[in-house]
Amino acid sequence: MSRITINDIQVEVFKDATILDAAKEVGIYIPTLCHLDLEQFNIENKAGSCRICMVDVDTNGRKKMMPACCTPVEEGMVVKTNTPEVVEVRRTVLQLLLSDHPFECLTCPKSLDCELQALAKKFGIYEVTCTGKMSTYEIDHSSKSIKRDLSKCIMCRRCETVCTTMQTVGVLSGFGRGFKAVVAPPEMEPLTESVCVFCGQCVNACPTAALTEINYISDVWKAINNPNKKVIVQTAPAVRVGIGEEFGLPAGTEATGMLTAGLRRLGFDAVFDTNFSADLTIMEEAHELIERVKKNENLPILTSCCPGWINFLEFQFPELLNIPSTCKSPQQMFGAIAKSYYAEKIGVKPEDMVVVSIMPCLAKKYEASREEFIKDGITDVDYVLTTRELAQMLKEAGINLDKLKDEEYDNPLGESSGAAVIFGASGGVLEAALRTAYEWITKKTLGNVNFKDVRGMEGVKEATVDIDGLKVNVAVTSGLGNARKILTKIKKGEANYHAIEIMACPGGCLNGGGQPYIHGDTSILDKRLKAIYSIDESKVIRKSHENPYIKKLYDEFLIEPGSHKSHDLLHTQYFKKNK
Amino acid sequence: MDSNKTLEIGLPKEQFEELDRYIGSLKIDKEDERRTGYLIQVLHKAQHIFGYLPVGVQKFIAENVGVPHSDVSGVISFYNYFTTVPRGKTRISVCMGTACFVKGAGKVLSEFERYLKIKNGEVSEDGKFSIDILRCVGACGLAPVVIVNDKVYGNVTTKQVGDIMALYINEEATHADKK
Amino acid sequence: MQIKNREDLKKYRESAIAGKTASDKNIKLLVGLGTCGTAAGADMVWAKLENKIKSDKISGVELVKVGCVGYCYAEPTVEVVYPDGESVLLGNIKEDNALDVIELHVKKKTNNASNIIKTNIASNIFKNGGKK
Amino acid sequence: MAQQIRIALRNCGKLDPEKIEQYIAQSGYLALEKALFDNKPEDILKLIIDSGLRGRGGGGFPTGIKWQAAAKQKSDEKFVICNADEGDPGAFMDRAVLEGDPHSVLEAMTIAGYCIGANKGIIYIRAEYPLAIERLNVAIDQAYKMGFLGKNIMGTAFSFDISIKLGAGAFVCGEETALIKSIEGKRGEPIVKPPFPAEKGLWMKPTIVNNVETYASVCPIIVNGLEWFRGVGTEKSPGTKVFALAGKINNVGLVEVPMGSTLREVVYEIGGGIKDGKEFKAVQTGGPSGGCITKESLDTPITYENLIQIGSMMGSGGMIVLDEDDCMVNIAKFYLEFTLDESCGKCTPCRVGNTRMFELLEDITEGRGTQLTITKLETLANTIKKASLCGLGQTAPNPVLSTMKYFKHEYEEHINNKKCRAKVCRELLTFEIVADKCVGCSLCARNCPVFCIHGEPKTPFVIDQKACIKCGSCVEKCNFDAITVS
Repeated sequence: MSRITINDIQVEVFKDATILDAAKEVGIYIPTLCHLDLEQFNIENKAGSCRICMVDVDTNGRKKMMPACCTPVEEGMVVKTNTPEVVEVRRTVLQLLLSDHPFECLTCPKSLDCELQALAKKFGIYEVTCTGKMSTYEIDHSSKSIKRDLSKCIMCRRCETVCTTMQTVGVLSGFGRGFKAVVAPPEMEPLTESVCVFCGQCVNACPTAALTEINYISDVWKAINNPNKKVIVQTAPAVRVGIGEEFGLPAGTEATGMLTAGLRRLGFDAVFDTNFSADLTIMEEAHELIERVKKNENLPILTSCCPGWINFLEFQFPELLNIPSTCKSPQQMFGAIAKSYYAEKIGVKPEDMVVVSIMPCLAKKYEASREEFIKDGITDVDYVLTTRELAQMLKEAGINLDKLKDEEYDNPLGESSGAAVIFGASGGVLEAALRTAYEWITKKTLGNVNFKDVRGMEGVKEATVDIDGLKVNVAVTSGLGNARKILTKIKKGEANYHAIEIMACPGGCLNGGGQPYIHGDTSILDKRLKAIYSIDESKVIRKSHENPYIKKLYDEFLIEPGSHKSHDLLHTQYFKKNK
Repeated sequence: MDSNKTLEIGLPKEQFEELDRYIGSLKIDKEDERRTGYLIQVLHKAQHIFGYLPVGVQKFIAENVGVPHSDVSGVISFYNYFTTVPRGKTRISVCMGTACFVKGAGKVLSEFERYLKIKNGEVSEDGKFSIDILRCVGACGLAPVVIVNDKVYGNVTTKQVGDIMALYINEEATHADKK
Repeated sequence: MQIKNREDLKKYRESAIAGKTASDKNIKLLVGLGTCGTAAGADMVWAKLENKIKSDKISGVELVKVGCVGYCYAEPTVEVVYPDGESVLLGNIKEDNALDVIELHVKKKTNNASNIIKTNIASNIFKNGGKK
Repeated sequence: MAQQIRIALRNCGKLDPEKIEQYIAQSGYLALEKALFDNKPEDILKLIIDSGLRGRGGGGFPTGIKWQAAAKQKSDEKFVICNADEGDPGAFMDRAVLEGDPHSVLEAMTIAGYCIGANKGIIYIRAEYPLAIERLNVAIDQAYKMGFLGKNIMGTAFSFDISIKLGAGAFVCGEETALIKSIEGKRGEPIVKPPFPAEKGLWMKPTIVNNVETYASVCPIIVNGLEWFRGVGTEKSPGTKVFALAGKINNVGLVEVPMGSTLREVVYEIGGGIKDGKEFKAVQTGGPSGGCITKESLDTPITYENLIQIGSMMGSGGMIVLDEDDCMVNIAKFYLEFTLDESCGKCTPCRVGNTRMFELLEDITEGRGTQLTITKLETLANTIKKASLCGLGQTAPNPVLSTMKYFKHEYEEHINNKKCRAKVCRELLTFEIVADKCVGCSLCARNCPVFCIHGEPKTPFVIDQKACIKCGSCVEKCNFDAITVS
């Protein structure tokens, strides 16, 4: 432990704590910008590069200004955080950042969610006294998912840290130097030319609007207002535990009913649930798992719900293309069923149906556009909006989500089990699959459906499940950096698993690239996680194969898991992508 | 070695083979976290072989050293020594160290620019000449200094620029004749 | 040779010093062949001196390649070191006056040639010549 | 008459750098012998600490203290790095040492390794120094062959390897943490200290980084003892310092003088005074991190502390002599432009702040400056100094601050009178044809790129001031000295 004094207050902190940690301990606010501490995931961007957190430090008589976010405490240190000098330096640094930042706050997608803007407000900067040449770059909207506007980049390098250190995707790196330095894909080429998997973690990390999603709101408005189209919407599991935050509800508020009501107010013809197709996914995937385990081939089976991770596989581990489950993701399964089974049921031509997804994810936007998911010009899913975009639409339409009375999903694609909702958290897919696989293999009812070993935020979770004497080794990993470790093991033949769940985003979809911004506060994720499992707990039906509408779907249409029709509609394949 | 890649970017296969041999000789362990330590020397070698570092070469290096392409590109863009576009066959480098600067290197540079009708950092349209500036070659006693390819010219005045250029223009011409 | 112990080093040093003492009996021409010197044409000067010594079979003269002496303004430089330990540093030795080195400073010992640089280096670092 | 005392340059120009026997005949490897056979590492460490040797590369940090910090660390691996990335424009002493006496550096690095318990040495050298690299390679080969490097040096238990890493043109890599990043094959962006390299350096292992001249000064201390070393120089800055004299001085070159010598001795007695009988204006020391020293300070003894006190710094020892033809605002701008070019772009104050400062200086040199420009420059300089991440940024405003302090009148002339007394800042100049001298040959008019000189043949020509772009072609072409610049 070290004792230091901050603004005349004594504080005792752990030896490896920073001045910022110590200040937090005693409730002293020090502004930060480049600093990002994703404590849950052991990822910290503390480059000390923005210099907004400068404080006066006196270490045994040696006086110097130091960045609070990355200066370790030292016994006897005397820190001042608010001297006129410190304030002056911070103001000047802020002025400098603003002098190279476009003044587009009014029209900026991050307005009111921008950390730079918030600081300017906090420092009472009403005039930019410092002006000069500005960095201007072409906006990269080459992809379906992520928009890069480097003129808004403040070189905090958070995106680089999450892309390279956390996700090990390694697309974003510092490029050039001096005033011209930016964070960019190799040779400043568009993202589509890179190995970007569109997980969107960079977007979540960006304090400004240098990285945002590609926005499809106006397309969706157009579709809704087109009288010739039947426009239906599906909502991913994690959306319901995030959307409330956008309307001032406390983090972890379960907003399923309000969400459904809100979507109906927007004018969708039917409001469905991706959870339905999550149950469907389990039917197909559990079947596939059992087949493979029985034959003891092509193991471990890897989950395939997450398009970010599938992209990662296609770029980085082409030699493992044969092991993921061939199941399409719930989003795509939903679209495929909606435009066949459902369309037929209501007598609408598939080409007259528009499927909109509300996803916590940016890779889903890309996934919807994959060639394999377009048949005869008909796409499974037409538009993908993030949780954030949906909130925007609702606000635009004057719908106060938090004031709405709960409503139910429509049928037949709205009913779901508890097993489906947990898809939104890391470990959920595997747990759901185990619930079904167990009963199918043993033909017995599973007493305790909770597989708690695979829950939680840790990067890698392992468990061995005894299914009637068959020891099934499973692993759950989230975050592509963790995935890389496991995949490398598999590649080398060092892994002894039967099934592995992989999610690109640390913690799973509840921390997806399309969720409301948490600005580094990972405790919000814990609350979303809790909410997801409490929905599961509250459900009467907690196993996918017990979902009556799923049963009906097989009875009326698909026949059985793994059937020819299932394969046609619900399964896919993977391709090597060139680095 | 991926021969498609060489074809794709139209660089000679032999050059890739040479680079491949060099990287092979380093015996890089792709799982060693210190593998990045080889990157800069490999880039030096590659630039020596190819004359510049186009994307195809970058990707080849990324693959063979075991680092992301973004790291390779990020490093190249950081260091002045590396270039991703071909330089002129004859490279004129004007030293802009302080000693040269106070002795009129700026004027010498302008004169070269005027003479060749290209700016600092550019290559002439025919690809024959390029001009760039250097930050001190440590020959301050001879300031201002100009280096053409590897030859150092000291105490260069604006009036000598034409004479120096004449040497290389003639040389170019003789080479062309021989061909 | 590989030095495997202190004794080896001692022997080697003795032989190195002996070699030096022997070569000190020659008139040594130290040609500054650092980057600056070379850029100013010291390599030409070296070649010219070497040829001359060979062709005229001048004995007792030894050419030594050395690094930068620090008199950049007078590059290329040649320092003539006589067997008695005295030396003159000559500056601005170009191809055209390279042979003067032989004529004026090897064959004769001219002390007032125009290209002699007045040096101001304390001759021995082991003496206490510093300031306090 | 002031004399040079050569410690770091003791063998430069005296022996063939490619012949190890010549080095050995001149007390070469005697220090290593003494260290390995007669002393424990801690004895040598104590000697270096007591000698008071300070880093010759810039800040003047005590070398022994740095080594001690690394020696204290417990680690399976440590590194000794030689910083030969001499990036300071106008400094070339390291090149001279490496080209003229490479073994002195190898020997000292090996001793440093022995002191701190390291077995690996790396020389990080600029790719722009091909000859130095070649000679280092020769020297390293020889040292390995003879057993001064490698396993069990001279039969002792101590082993030490040295390899060379090439830089690739980035001034900021002279900063030790950036240099380490560069050796690791990364972008040379400095990182926040602490932790210092002595604790967590190359590959997170304890590492010392010293520059060439520092290493070149080590062996004589061990051979001759600390009394001898402390006998040269001053109490707080013992020993000598090599300076690279360049610019408007007669005897451009390298000089090594005792610390505490005055600038007057260096410039006038050793450097031979100002070229072409012009008037001395200032000496810029410390390169882009330093400042200028004026006539008034010519008799100040040169020590680390004194230079900082007068707003400059020792730096690596580049001394650029300026005369009446140099505009101090323009010189400040030159250095700032250098910093801009060489800034890594990592931290805000350096990346954006220096750009803004440069723009303000441009305003002044191009006639747009006001008093507010000066105020803004001061505010920015203050923040950049305090808030930049590394030494490059923290010292970047120095050339501006120092010229503003000592040559305020030049700034004011630029701002208030729109005049540049050195006639350097083009936008502030007026070109006029003196009617009496002009013979009306029309040569100037024909060479004017914007055709703004008019007149009838054989009568005096006139420059249209509004159209003139102040390129100076007319002055250069005129054979009759008929065009004045003011």
